[in-house]
Amino acid sequence: MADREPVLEFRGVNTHYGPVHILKDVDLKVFDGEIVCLLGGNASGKTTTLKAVLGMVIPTTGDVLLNGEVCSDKSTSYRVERGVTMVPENRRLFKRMTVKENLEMGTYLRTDKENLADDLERIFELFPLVKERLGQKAGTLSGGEQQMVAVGRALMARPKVLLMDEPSMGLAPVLVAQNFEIIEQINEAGTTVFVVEQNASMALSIADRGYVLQTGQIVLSGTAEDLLSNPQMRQAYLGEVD
Amino acid sequence: MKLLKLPQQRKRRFGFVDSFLWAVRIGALVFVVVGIFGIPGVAGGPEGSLFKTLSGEGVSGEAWRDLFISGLAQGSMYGMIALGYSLVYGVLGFINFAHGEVFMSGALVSFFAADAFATAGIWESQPVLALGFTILVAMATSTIVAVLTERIAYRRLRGSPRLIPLITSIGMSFFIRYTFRGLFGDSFKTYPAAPGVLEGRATIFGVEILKTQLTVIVVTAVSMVVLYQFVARTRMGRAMRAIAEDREIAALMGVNVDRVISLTFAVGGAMAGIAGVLWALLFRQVHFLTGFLPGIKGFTAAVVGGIGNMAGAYVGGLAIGLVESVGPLLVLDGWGIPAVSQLKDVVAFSALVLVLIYRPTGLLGERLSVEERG
Amino acid sequence: MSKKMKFRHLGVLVLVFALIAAACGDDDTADTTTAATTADTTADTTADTTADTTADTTMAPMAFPPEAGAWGGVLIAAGAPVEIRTLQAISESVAFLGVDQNRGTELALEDFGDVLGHPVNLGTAEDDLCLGEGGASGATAIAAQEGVLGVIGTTCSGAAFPAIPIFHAAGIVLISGSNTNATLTSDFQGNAGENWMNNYLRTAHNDLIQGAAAAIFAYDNLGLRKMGTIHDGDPYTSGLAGSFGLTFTELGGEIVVATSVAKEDTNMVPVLTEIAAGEPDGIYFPIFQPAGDFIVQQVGGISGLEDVQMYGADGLITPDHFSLPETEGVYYSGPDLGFDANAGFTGETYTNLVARYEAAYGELPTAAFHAHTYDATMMLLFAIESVAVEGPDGELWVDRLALRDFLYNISDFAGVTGTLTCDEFGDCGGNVVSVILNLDSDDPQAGIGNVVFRAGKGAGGEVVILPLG
Amino acid sequence: MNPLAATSQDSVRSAVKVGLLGGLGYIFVSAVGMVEGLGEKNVIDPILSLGYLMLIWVGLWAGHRAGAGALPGDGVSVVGRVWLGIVAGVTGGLLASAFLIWINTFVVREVFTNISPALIELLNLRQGLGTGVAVAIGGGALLGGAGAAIGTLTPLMRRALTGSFLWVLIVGFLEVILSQIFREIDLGVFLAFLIVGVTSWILLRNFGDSQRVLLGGLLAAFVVGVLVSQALSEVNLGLRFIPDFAYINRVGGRALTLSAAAIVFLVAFAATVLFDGRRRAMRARLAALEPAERQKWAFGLVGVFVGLGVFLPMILGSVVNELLSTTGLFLLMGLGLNIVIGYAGLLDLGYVAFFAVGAYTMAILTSTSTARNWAPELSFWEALPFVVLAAVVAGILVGTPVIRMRGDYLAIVTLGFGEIARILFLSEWFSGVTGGALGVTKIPPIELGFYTVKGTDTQAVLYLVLAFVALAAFVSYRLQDSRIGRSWMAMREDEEVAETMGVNIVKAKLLAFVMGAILAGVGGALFAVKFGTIFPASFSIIVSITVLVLIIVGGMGNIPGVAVGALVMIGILGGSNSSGLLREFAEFKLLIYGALMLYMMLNRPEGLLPSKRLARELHQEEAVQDAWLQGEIEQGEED
Amino acid sequence: MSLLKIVRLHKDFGGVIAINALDFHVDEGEIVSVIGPNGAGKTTVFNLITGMQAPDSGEILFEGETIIGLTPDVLTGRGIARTFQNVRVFANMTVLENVMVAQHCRTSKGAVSAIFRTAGFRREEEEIRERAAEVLSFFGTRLVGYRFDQPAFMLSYANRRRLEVARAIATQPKVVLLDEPTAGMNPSETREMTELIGRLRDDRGITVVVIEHEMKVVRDVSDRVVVLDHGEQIAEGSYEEVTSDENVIEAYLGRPARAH
Repeated sequence: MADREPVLEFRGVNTHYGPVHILKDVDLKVFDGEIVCLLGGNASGKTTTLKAVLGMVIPTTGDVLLNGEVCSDKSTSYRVERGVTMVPENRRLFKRMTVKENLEMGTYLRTDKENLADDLERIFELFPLVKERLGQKAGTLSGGEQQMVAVGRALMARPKVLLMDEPSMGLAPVLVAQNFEIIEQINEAGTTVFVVEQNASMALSIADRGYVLQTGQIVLSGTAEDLLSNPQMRQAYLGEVD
Repeated sequence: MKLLKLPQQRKRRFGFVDSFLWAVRIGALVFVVVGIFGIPGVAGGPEGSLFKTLSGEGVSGEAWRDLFISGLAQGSMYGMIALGYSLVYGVLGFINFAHGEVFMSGALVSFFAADAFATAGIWESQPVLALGFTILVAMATSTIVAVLTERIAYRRLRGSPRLIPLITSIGMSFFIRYTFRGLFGDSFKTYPAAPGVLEGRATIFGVEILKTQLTVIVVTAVSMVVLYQFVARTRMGRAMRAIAEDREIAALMGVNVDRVISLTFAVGGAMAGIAGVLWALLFRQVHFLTGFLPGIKGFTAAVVGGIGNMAGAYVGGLAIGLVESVGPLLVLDGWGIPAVSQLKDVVAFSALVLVLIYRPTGLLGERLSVEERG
Repeated sequence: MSKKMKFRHLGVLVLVFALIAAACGDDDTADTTTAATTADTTADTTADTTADTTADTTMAPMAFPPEAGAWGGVLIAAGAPVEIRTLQAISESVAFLGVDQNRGTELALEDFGDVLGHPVNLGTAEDDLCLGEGGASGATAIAAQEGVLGVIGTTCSGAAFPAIPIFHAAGIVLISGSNTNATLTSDFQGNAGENWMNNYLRTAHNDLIQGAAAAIFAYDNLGLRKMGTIHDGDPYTSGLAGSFGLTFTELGGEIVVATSVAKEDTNMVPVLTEIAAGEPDGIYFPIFQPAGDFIVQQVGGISGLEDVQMYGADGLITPDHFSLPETEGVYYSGPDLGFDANAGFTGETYTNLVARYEAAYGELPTAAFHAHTYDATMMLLFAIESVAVEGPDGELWVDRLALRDFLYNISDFAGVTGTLTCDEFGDCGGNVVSVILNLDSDDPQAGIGNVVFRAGKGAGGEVVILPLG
Repeated sequence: MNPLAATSQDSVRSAVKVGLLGGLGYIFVSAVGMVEGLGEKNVIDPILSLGYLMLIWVGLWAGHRAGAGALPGDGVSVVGRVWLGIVAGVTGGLLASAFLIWINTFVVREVFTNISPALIELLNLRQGLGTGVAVAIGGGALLGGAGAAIGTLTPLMRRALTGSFLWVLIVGFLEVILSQIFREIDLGVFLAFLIVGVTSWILLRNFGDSQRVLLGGLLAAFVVGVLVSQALSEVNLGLRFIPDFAYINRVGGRALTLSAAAIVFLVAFAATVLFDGRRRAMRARLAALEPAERQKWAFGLVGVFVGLGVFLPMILGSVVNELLSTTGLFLLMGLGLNIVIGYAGLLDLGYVAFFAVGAYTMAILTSTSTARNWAPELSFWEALPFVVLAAVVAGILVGTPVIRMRGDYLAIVTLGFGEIARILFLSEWFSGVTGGALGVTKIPPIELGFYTVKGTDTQAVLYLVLAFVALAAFVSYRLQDSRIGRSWMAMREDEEVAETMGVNIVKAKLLAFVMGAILAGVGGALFAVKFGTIFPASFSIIVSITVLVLIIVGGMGNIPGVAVGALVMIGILGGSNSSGLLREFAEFKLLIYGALMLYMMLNRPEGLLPSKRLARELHQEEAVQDAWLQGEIEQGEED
Repeated sequence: MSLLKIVRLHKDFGGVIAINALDFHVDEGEIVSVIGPNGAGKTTVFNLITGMQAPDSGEILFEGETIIGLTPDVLTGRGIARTFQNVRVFANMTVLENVMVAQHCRTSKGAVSAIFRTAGFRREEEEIRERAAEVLSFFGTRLVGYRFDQPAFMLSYANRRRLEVARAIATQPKVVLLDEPTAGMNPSETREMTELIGRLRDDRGITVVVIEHEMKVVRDVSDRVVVLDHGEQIAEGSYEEVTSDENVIEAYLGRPARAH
């Protein structure tokens, strides 16, 4: 694996929030085609990590690399243009816009307008339901449908890396399951996925590899199997009492 | 039936507030109806303005027409100003009280262009060119003032509690107003009279309209349509709407939030600039206080129409313009109230209160930014 | 004395320090400022003398200064200035009125020159804000200053109400060139106005005269029978429209609509339509700019008002307004301004005064009342000079009550606005009202001078028509 | 050696930027007319006029900023910083020169009215363009350097220097007031001050623990003070030689003499240097006290201040008293609005309506004018209950329709109500009752039985206003810290949740409106009596805004904050309808107002004297950081 | 008798049906869980019960009386309290104040007694304070001591949830509605909260209705489970009954393997 270039890489990233040291020497790599999950409890630094990937937080030291390019102090739109995009927690669609407009927002920075129709088709293949709802205001969709549009919107940007923020947060079990299925599907279609999740067992069930973040530090990392069988992991994050 | 249902109004047991509001609603309705039609058969009571017109002693039919049209013209300009409030409110969620001054700045600075044209004789010989250029000057000035305002003051305040940008905008309003007073003096700047082609009346669909008023109505309507298309159809327009809904997610889509917010201010400013020249065309006098009252009325219009809603701003503007033009004579005069024109702001603000009592989110409904939804 | 000496020594010491400080600044600054004003010489002398003479007064043994009257008196040291102040509306929308009057005062000072060898100091101009609040705080600030003998102001009657008692308590006379509210003096029937106090005088006319005279002109001369009136919510315009209406009705005419606009209004179509409904022959609109401008500009577009006679008042008698083409054929009532040929106390003619005004301030007079204020100032200075008692060492002693009494007894005082005689309630102005007609908007000054009617106060307070010119 | 060599390019660049800003500042104050408008008022005769002061200020500021802008990593020396200041000054000077050349070459007065020949003369120092340019650049360099140099001093020296300079300006500026105070101060008040001061000092030192002794002693001292002040009120202390020495009387206004200026400067400087350590030690000692102990001290100090404060109006003179009573009226409104906005979170922009209702009710019921013979001629005290009643009714009338409206809707609707009220008071329609545009005159003074408080008696009015302010502050305090205050707060935070916690929103909101209306109404009643006449023009929308601004600038939700806000915005700057201490700035008052508001909101949004709560709210992030550092938040991240 | 009974309740938002002919009841002393997919109308039911929204038709009975049209504050007085899905503590008020406010409807002293600080007022304030402290101590040491005077925004996420529950308890309710009380909590915090919900009933005798997605919590606390989908009740019964219901698996649980 070492000879492969990671699409997303953190090299000794430290971030500060005022005087507070949040991320502490975080190193992580996400390779092309993988599903990697970042696990951690509340306030472990997960959100900050995502913000650092997207350029909403600039590391005080260390570098964030996208496709091998150092992007530490680049703007969000610069990074989005280079293939990073996120499905936010709680979907957060533009509720007053139609589904179509929502999907179009995903292509905001793209210049290859001629391929848009194809991409739209691809989304419809993935989520046939979305096609039926195209002219409807996003706010009127059900929770499951909204989730599809949110993912579709992200995919319209043709991301190299798709960030998923807490895909299981506050969702019914059936939707959680659906969400993770979608992630697998997308991944199979060739997109690298970086999942940030509190629900460790769920995330590890689909991921190739995982990192565990605790108070800003990576405390564990490894393949999904290794992590699932790690006793420390089982107790702290999988909620097993013994 | 459905129409009668008050949106988002909770159905409650009939409490004090409900009885009060119903009393206001019914009272207002009775007041308006009696003011217009009078109480037939009751001698000595209110006569009713319409009745007076029919009996030939009140306001003549032509006068009603004039009132209506001048209200429309006035309202069009309120609408243009309201748009600036509405756009900013939609995107940033606060009342930009300095918007009235943005309007004033365009009107005031473009005076110097108009004056120069008039002195050079171009105002008469090439009215379209001169007027167009004057409007450009006004738009440029207002746009610059609006964008600078955002850059200097509001950008640093994003995300602070709502009272802070509000007070900042009041401060900004004072600052701009008195800076302009300092720079250009406090005298009234008298615009050259509308060029010859715009003198007198034109007949549209059999209705005689002063050409200046017609110009105002047409120019605003066209501007509004163009702007609406811009926001509805273009990529930038979509970005604006996206930011209005959820700034963070819009940024995530690659939208440059700062630039689009600047653009929003610019658009609002440009519209205010156009309104400034139109205002000067109609009323011909501008000075540093010109922005104050139209600013407040513009904001009122934005709320009446449904704040954050572009079409609402325009509709609200027309409504306020009409109400304050026609309202006093139509409703109050019928009651035999003296000096009704003095009360036109009372009528306008009462209309605002009534609209909000009947429809708490304005005529066309509000479109709030993400902060609002809380 | 020794204490003072100590201070002197210290003073010398710190002067050295201060000079160093000054040197650090720019030499030019210091030099030019002092060179340009003659103040430095006076300043130096007063610095030396003020302290001494004050010390003298406390120990003064004999006839000078004389015993003070009930209101006290003011001792002015040799070379020290005579203190008078102004309290006018100099900010916001009515600034054009107050600033105009302050200029009148400045010109009067220039013409009068020193009072018995003492310069006259105006101090900081106070702002009456055209409100009671401004009048009160300005009056308080002035009354707190030592030795102020008289005040020229206020611009607005509303500001005068609370200001007068404050000045009264301090024994200061207040002379206004533009208050016209009737209750400040009298009703001309021998009854004191409600708000009259005996330290107040004015050179402006009384509302009662203008309203009545304007109505007589409208009824008799113009033959108007049905009038609409418009005021703008200002006490002045409201009072004027009211008294116009009163007389007009008495004469047999009818006020079909008495209405009002707001000062900030721009769209006058509704108000004009309201008036049009009454089908008047004429509209009396004694209001200010810009509302007055909007009215004349928009009246042409109102059906039913095409032939109506427009009739404004002094608030609009400005070159700005008169240069609007729409004002051609409009009449304006106001204080008599036909005093071009009049010569004031010092012999200065009004024509000359206007020329100097324009030269000094870069524009023509922005309002009509500078002349009245010029006269008011002149009257005050003359009175001070008349009642002042000169001391042995060049001091002056002015008894406040004597000053007041002198002013109240002034008669046949030559002013640029005419001959001034103060009545027992402080009305000093000629109370001559004129009506002018603007014929040519290209020559506003000619319009302002085009008097078509003059009226004044008769012996019994009634209006008497005066010959033109 | 180039002293700039040690500085990075960034520092130089930022110095140039600051310099350009300074240049713009020069152009701005010149073009809006401040330099010329204030040019006549000399602060120190004959070297310093206010107009030049504005320019000097700009230069010092730019230099200071440029010097302070040196990057910390640069290790910039004092000389380096001064050089940066000079760079900024010269840059600004160059920009200013460009402006000078422009206005000297072209006549721009047609457009820019304040760029008058007189201004050009002033800027050129009456010596022609060459001098103007030279002075702009040279002076810029000098001031820039000086500004930066000030920044390199020790904090104490810096404070002493700027503070002393400020004192000179203040003493120069307050010529009228200080002269009056020195002239009129009588022996009685002086002794009373002395008695209360000395007694309380002794008491606090020796009996700080015993509240009873402290209170008794203070009271006794106070009573003695009052007796002495009354007994000796006619005996002048004879201090008039001080203003006679300090100020020079010249045509155009009195100004501080050079020697007096130097004395003030030296005294202030020496005082700062000598007493700074002691003051800090005192503060440290106070801070180190136990809370209970500190409370006792606070209690004692409050007693002393109240005791001394009671004698203050006897000393301050009519001008300050007048200013303070106007301030007090606005403070009354501020306290009321503070309840409505600060506690209950209801953004009311039409607050002046209640003030007007109070003023008109009082005026109509008491006026002795013959114009309103139909109305009763009650006394102030008889009319006061009706004022309160009218305010309550008005509060309910305005409050009820807006109960269900949110923030900004509330703002515009209340603003509308404010305008409606003013226009109705002004209207012909109601002119029979309200007098229309002619207002109400002849409102009689207040009879206290033993004394008549006339509007012209500034001292008595001030005492009366202060009494009402104290009452209002007391009521506010009590309400804030009660079940009702808490329900308001909850409502302000989250209306819906407050309702589900059992708060009756209708009642809570109406109560807030009504309390606010009562305070404003009483303020209005005092206003009517103080001026004796009222006109609708006094109740314009700008008054509402002024009150809102003063509570926000002062510190919303905090009663002392509101008081400070009122002092600064009304007392010192002057409100929309009143002049403040800085009368010379009257023409630029609102410009300064605007600039100050901008500055405050951008840099200190919580106000001058914020409530803890508001400060926390506005600096939540910092508080959370602190909490994190102290381990208060367990795993602690902001999400 | 049912403490809370909902009969044929209906609510739509501009044509979108949120609650459709919903029937369910809660008996005194029960802990009832309400589960269902997102957008199924669970929170709407809470809003309707607490008077924050009004139903279009149907009936809600509390202790046998209709409560339709009553305002939330009145209902709080009757004994219905709730928490919110997206934690709505009064962020700028202190922990203690948050809980003190909640006793608003259990106290009565008005403005006049507050201004004059009457004896009755002081006594009542003291009681409010004591009760607040008592309620906060329900969470062990997590919300007591120095935290009393800390603004709520300084609390961690889990503590804010706890404070919300404390605030609800402080209204002295008969029934408390908890909206996703464990959302965003880690496993150990979730366990603690689960235990707490049990104690609410056992120690304090409060009936509890809880909306929850975490099936482990549902399993551990519920006496009865109600399942909603598209505003309708699709199943009701014990945890075991419900989780084996085909409709529930289809609409909510998905593949059984996913539900732990």
